[in-house]
Amino acid sequence: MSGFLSMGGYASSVWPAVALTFGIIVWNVVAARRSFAAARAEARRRVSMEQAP
Amino acid sequence: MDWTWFHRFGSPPHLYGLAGKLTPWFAWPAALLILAGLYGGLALAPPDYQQGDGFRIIYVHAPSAWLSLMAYTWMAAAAAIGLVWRMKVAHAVAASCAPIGAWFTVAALCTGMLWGKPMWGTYWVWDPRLTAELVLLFLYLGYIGLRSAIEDPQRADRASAVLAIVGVVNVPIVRYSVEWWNSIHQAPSVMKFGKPSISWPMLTPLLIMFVGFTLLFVALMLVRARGEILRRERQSRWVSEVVAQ
Amino acid sequence: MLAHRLTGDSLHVFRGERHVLRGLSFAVTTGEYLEVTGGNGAGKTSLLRTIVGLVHAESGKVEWNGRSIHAEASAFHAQLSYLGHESPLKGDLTPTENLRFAVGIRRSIGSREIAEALAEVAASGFADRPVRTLSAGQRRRVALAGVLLAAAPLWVLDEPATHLDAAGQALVGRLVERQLAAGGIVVAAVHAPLPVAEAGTRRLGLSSK
Amino acid sequence: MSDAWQAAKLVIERDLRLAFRNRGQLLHPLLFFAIVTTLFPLALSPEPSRLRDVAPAVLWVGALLSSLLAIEFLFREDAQDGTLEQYALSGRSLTWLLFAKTVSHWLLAGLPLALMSPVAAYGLAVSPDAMPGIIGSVALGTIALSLLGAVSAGLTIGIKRGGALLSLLTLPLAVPLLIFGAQATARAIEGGNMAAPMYFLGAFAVLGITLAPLAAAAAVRISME
Repeated sequence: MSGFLSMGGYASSVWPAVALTFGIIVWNVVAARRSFAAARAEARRRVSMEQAP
Repeated sequence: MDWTWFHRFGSPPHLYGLAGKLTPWFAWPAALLILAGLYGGLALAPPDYQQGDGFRIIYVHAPSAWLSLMAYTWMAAAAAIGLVWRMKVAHAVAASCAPIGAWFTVAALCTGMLWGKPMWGTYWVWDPRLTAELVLLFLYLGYIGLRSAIEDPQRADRASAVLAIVGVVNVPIVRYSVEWWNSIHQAPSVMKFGKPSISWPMLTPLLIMFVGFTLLFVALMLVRARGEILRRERQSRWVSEVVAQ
Repeated sequence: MLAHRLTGDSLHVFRGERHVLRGLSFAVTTGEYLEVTGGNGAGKTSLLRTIVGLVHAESGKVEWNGRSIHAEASAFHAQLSYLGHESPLKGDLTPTENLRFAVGIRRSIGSREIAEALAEVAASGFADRPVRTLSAGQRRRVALAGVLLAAAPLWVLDEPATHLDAAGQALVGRLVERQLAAGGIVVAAVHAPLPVAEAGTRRLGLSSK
Repeated sequence: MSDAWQAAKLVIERDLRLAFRNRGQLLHPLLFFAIVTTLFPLALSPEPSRLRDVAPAVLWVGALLSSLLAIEFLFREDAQDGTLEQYALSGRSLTWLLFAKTVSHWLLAGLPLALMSPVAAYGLAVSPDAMPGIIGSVALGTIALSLLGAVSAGLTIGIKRGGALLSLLTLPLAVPLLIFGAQATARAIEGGNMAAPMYFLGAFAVLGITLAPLAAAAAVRISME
């Protein structure tokens, strides 16, 4: 296990690279969902504004 | 020729619904494949005889680079369709590709630099692949910048579409010219990036990662495109029905 | 004499988020003048730009002699003379030079013809001064000479009489009437009605919602 | 066909005449180029061998940046006063008229830059034998650069403070031109064989002539809408 974690001496490169890619994937998932939710909220706001008066 | 199927297929409410239904079918396989590929690449694949375990960065770098190029190609293709047929949905797809592509270009650049530290002794050398990836990032940023600088959304769609098409013609030229430039200036002893002696146990996880990243891209793009469709169709009746639910 | 016909069919035009034209239709034929009126922001300019094909309607279509204007755009444009809000003139060139270049792109033209057109709009007095030194009204006259010289059956004019004095307004009316008599069509967006005979005039009022 | 040639000739003649009535604007990019190439020896060192090494880079980066200055004005006035609309509605192909406009732009910006580059190169300790090669490479490279710039300029019409955006759009696309252009100049200075990079620059010019006016016309139409 410790051999796996040390990556044959390349741990300081491999793990940050994996973590960074993973972080970017997660961030993209979050950002995509947020962008969709924002568009939906905006559309909903507009619809309720049009129905109100 | 009967084009009604095309129009029905291309209609925003239809594609909005379809994208919503399809998203999980891409997202979950993507998650499984990426985890499996990572496990295979980091734990199962044998170390490279020359680069040791350092080569394992390729399992995150190469798929990111692949995604960054694929996103640009999709973006340009969607932009061309939107420009020629005046199809809002295609512009929505193009608009969603740009941020995803830009982020994975950053991922490819950073992982490439992390690979460079132990191999070259420095985070940055002007390796042709990394240089081309950097230019790609600038192309993405220009596209995003143009889009955000134009206030009228339809004009923004169409102007950025022209830029995407011009850019996609340029991408292979940039790649080639950077390779050529490198071949002239390069000291022969420097190790080129991303060319470990490939064997099947090494390659299989990589291929799994490629498929996983492709599916991931489609899933991300579908989610974003739904939002972009809503933004472009605010006035339509179907939007108020969908949103009211 | 060839009869011409310009029609717009249920045009919907958006400017950004604003829905400026909502299902607008019109039809004009040879010898008719379509006067478009409406307050600021009512969509007069948008309508004219849609008619000439600079703006694409979201839905609906504009047809010239029964064919969509986008089908054979350059054939349509060859029969069109458009005058926008600004007078398309270069400050560093004289009116004569301006017209030689602007009209010459459309058809070959001699200096006699240009001088005649400038005389017609009472611009001979400043035909060889740089446009930079001219007043806005004088520039408008030069731009109108350009419309004349294009020798096109369809005129689309955005506020043709803007900046013009009383004599200039009467001049615009005369030019329009002559174009109608020659079998042409004129579409103009105006604030104040042009002095044109009622007979061939159709009116289109736009209201800002 | 002769009518189309006549139209193109008039577009070029108009732009040239306007430029000569307003010579200051014509000179600004050239002055910029002269100053940039002067700054390098001051920042680096006056030593001839080092200057000669960086001469291709200095010439090409300077040429690229000063072309950007000129490109910013390519469509600006014509868009503001409605001339571009008249081009689009003239019944002539807008692609063709914009190509003519790009030709006049190259005559007014690219060609003078090429003719001036030997002066700058001489200041960078380049031997006079290299000058024909330098003029040729800059002249050929700026053809594609003008065409590329026409597309970006068309896209940024009507954008307030579009100058920085124009650079952001154009420079990444100009990377291949920079690589092959600088290489051609470098070989001219070394007295090497310039054929390969010059072929590439020529190929880019041909590619630009066939595709860029179409893209520029599309961009201008979209920006006017």
